[in-house]
Amino acid sequence: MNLSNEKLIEMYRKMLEIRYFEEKIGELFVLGALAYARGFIHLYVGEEAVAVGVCAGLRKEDYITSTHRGHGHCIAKGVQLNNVMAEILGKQTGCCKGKGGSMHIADVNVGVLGTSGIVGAGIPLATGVGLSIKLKGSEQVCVSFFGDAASNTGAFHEAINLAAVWKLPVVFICENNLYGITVSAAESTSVKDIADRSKGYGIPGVIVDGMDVIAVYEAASEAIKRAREGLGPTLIECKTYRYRGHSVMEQWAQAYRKPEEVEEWKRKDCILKLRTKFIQTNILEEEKICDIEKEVKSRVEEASNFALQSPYPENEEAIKDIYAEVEMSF
Amino acid sequence: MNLSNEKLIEMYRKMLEIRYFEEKIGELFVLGALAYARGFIHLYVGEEAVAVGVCAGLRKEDYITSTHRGHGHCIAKGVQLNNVMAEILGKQTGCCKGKGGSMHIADVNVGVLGTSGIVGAGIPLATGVGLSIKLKGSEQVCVSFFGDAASNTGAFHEAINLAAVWKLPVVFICENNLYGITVSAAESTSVKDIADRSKGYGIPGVIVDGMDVIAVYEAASEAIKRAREGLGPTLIECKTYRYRGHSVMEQWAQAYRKPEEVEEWKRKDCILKLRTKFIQTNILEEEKICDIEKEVKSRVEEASNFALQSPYPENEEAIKDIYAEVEMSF
Amino acid sequence: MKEILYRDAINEALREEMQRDKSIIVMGEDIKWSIWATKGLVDEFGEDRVRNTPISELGFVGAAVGAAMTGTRPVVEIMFDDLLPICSEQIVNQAARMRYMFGGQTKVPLVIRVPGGAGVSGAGHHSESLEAWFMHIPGLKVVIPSTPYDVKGLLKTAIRDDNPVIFKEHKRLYSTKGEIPEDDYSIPFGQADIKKEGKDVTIIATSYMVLEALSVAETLSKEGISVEVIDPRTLVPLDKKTIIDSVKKTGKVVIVHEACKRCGIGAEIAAIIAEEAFDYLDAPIKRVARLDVPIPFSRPLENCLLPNKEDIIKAVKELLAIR
Amino acid sequence: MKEILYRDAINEALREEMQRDKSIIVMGEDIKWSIWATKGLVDEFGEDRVRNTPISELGFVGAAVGAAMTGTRPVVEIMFDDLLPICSEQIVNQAARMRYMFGGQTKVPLVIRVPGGAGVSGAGHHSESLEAWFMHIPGLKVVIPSTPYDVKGLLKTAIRDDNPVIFKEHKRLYSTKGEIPEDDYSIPFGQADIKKEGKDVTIIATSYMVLEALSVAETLSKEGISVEVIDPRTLVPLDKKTIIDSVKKTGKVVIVHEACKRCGIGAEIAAIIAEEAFDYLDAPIKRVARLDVPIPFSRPLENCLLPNKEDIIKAVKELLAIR
Ligand SMILES: Cc1ncc(C[n+]2csc(CCOP(=O)(O)OP(=O)(O)O)c2C)c(N)n1
Ligand SMILES: Cc1ncc(C[n+]2csc(CCOP(=O)(O)OP(=O)(O)O)c2C)c(N)n1
Ligand SMILES: [Mg+2]
Ligand SMILES: [Mg+2]
Repeated sequence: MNLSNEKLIEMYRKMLEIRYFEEKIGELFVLGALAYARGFIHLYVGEEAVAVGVCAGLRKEDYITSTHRGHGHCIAKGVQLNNVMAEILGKQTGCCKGKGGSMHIADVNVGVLGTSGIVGAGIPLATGVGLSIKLKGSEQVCVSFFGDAASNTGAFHEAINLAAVWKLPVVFICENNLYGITVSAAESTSVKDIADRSKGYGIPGVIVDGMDVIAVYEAASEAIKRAREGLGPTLIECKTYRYRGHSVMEQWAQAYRKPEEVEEWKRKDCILKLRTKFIQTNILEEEKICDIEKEVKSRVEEASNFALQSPYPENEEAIKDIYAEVEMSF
Repeated sequence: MNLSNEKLIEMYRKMLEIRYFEEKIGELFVLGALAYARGFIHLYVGEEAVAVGVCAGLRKEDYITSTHRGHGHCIAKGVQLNNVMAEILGKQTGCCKGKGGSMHIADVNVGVLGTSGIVGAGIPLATGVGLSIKLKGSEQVCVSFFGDAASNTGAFHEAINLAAVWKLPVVFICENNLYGITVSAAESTSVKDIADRSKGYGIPGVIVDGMDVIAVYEAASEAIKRAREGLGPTLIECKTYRYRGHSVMEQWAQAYRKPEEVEEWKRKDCILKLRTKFIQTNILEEEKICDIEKEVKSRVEEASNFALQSPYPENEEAIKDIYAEVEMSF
Repeated sequence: MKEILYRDAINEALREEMQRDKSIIVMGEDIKWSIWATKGLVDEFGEDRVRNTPISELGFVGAAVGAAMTGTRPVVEIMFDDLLPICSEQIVNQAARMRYMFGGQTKVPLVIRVPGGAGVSGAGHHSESLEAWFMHIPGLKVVIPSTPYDVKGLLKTAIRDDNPVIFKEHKRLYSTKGEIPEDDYSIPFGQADIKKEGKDVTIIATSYMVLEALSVAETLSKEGISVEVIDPRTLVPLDKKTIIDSVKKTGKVVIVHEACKRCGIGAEIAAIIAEEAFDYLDAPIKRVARLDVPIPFSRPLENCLLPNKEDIIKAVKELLAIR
Repeated sequence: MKEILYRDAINEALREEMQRDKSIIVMGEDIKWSIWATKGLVDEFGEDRVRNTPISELGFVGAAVGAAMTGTRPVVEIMFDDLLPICSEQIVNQAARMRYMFGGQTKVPLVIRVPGGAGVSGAGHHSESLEAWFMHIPGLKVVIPSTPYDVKGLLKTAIRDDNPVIFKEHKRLYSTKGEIPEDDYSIPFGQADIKKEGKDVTIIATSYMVLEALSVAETLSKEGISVEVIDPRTLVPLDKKTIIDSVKKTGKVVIVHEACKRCGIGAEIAAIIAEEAFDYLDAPIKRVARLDVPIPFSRPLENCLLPNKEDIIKAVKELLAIR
């Protein structure tokens, strides 16, 4: 596929943004700066290639629905770092005014229809967004991200069947990181390749190396094209891995998986892979890469300062936004 | 497979019992004798080979969970005609004392764990029964019957995945009669052969002619054997057809399907097919068959009289059986 | 004015709103060829806007929420209350809370119509009334009309509302008749209707029980007992003022609904009165509701559990005997 | 007596019952390696009896019902209340009604443990308290213990009960401490506990709010106000007698719970009092509960919505100002 160097560098930058952003959150948690946030924060470290590879194929007006592990999706789709960080810290300047937190980040201006605290819940929403698109006759698509464990929910099954029957412009992206919290896919999921579940819906199923941003981009772009052309949904399974614990609470203790396993995956790191490619194919020299890395690091630092310095919302916010004003159109 | 003539004749008799029984219910409805029952009665006419073929492979101590269209399953598994009929009429002598009605017929003594008014709900129950069997270490199996449309429920997906992961002794029997009420499988189900959904669970999927009781018996017996041997669940799709409307309310008006379609399926009638075989292969002569038919007809007539003459339950029954007595075991 | 069946009044509301606003779609199980509330809509509006769904209540309600967030205005039919638990995750966690969780960025203009209720030999799986569940969930509106006039006017308001609305119909009301205006009209949420004025006792009733209450009021009027019958019509928002004004007048209240008594909507109404109109009460607040028992198939048994006219009369007379 | 954490008391109850009865199994998401209530059970009882499930709440609760019908006694963990809607179909339509629908042929000895509640920055999807939903459904029992002593004793009773029990724990109680006997004990359902005797006002509180009420009682005692604190402990069956006896004594009632006010369990308790103890009341019945608003993430906002000590004190003082 025709991936320009600029695009590749942009993708590298996004992956870095996510990586540094997530590491920053981890730091803040340890420092106690997330005192209010308790454990309900799930870092995306290791899986950056999936969000970035998929979103690189999307337009601003396209939509995504996300998960509890959604910071990366939001950043990749274009939400400002400042507002994501502030939201995670529960500040007034967060994209949801601090009401959502890590598990409910939305920014409708860039098509982010929300991270979610209910596993699987974003999948039917995406099907419905696809329905709106089809009814409007626009050229948009909606991508739904979800985990391997989410593929065992009834919501997954019902939503994909519906999208398939109605031939909706939706791309289902399963991030198979081998675990749902402490439960291994082998213990909970009856099929080795979740992409095989596509056979139950008569739609294409694709397996892709989720540690390779270019591979993800290519597979996603093809599915997105199919969707735009009215050919219906695709299920893409990205084989990936989270480096850290399930949530910030569980940074170190990971009795359910072996350190060697973690190390093995880290050797396939998506950022490292692209970095090496840059140098080997002379797309970017090491020094330039370091510049980018420094720049991104300071952007993240800035976001962190922005969030830390932002105020908490005023108390009256607590009882706002429950109902939309009734808009009588007669 | 070794199907003795006696067994074949027994299967013929069961199919007839169901056919006549259901036709009787249809008659009673038209006569107004089911005044209380309104429309919530769904006849099995046309699909007899499925219930009978499957249950012929089961033992008395095996279990089934059933559907809203469940009279046939109950009869095939060995519930007495009298008690099924009385239950459908809401009489004290029904197997559930009239509290269940057509959609909640159970007889635990013969392993019938209930017809059901919620489409798909019996499937997870069957998985759980399989779990009990596995924990006890007995040789039983549990069969779950459900319709084509039920295969679009989240319950289907979650229950089969669970049964597969835990390798439980369950056989999932999908009765694909092409419609869920007025909605065709094409309009609601994304895959042509529901058996293909097995691929999403790593279990065997089998397609069988549901109008051929012998074929059903053979496929089911193999799956039952697998289950008993601890090899886990199987999904069997029986291609079948209901001759009548979705419920007794909808006996005639069936705008959603063509009369020719109905006629075509009736030509494949399961009872007719076995009857012809009997005569052609000299298993039974026409006269003997007529004797059986007469005998079954009178058995059904008897059941109908029994039910009609039985009293309604006493009012005090209304507030019984809500909670089981607490059985403190210390 | 013209006479119309309850179910046809629903049909008219759907039809007129769909004519008015192209973003409205109707979806649910078996609605295309239905001979009830959605009759004929597919002929007029086509298959894009009138959609049969698979048996996937969680999935298609979720899809309706996603569609509602992005410019569509879905009116979903759920065949009966007993199916609401299946899709309640999407109703409760998503539709109801989304706007709030996202700091006001989204709206969810979604109507969920549910022709529920007992008294039709629906047995344990087709007889429920679960409005109390949804009244408990902030972010939803809950509507429960008892007459053709109310059902049409309130359904129009529900469809025009930018929030998720649980719209509780009743199977036993479908064939009841009533007058409605020839012209377009709608009924605002939050206005209870005094179905009959009276001064001795207030009966607050919902859905099919409004008819029973009115019939009781007529019976009792012959005995010289003047009953006021109030139908809240919408439970969220609830018109407390009309209720409390009536309590001020009569000092005696009977609340009647078909759903189970325990933690039913009558509990909330009674609690409001006991909290906010205590000083005007001169007798205990009575609730007449279904016994806390599942619904049996056999009609004689079902009849034992559902509230009826005699139960209401008994409650009224007990109150009048006091003092 | 020994001191124990709430969560360890749960663990002890599970462990002792599993030792006693081999048919008891424990299942849920991430329970095998849990460091909370199910800690270490897999080591003692093995993988057959301690089962991690897929994320399939409807499926595995349904499976638990099927298992319970056929000789197994499952204790299921649902991670928080917000997930109950996902599996409510199997709880409501199957577990609760099955015995009745089948004319008494089956029993469903199933416990569903739910460590729910707000106040932990769980935001819109991890903060709910839905006990009112299940109190509305006949066929279920509903238990909501506030102390280590109660949670152990009641969990044992729940496990030994032959009916489906919704067992509501609270995340914020997990790290609280209390005394329990060294020996085996259990607490019968339907017995409220008077956590503190008093004579001026009755506070009826559940779950974490019992702690708040007790703290309020202590504060107010310094001002010479004598508060009685009642913890119903089980909502179904509900010990009306203890509640009404207290009302007879004090004439004034404040009901406190963390769940939303509208149609919460406080509504039912208020309605019962207004119906059955009206003559003993000498002031309105107050409810102190969460505002009817979804739970926001930001802690300062969350604090605005949850009931707290000040709210309770205010309600008590308002009642005392009357007359
Ligand atoms: C419906 C539901 N069940 C359980 C949970 C608790 N929970 C949160 S994340 C999680 C695991 C999700 O695993 P997966 O979908 O593979 O995503 P991952 O965390 O691996 O990215 C669970 C069980 C939940 N939030 N929602
Ligand atoms: C969960 C649920 N949704 C909807 C209904 C209403 N309903 C009853 S039967 C039925 C169709 C079932 O079709 P299928 O599973 O194919 O079985 P069939 O009737 O064809 O035997 C529907 C939609 C229901 N009872 N339960
Ligand atoms: Mg995972
Ligand atoms: Mg069918």
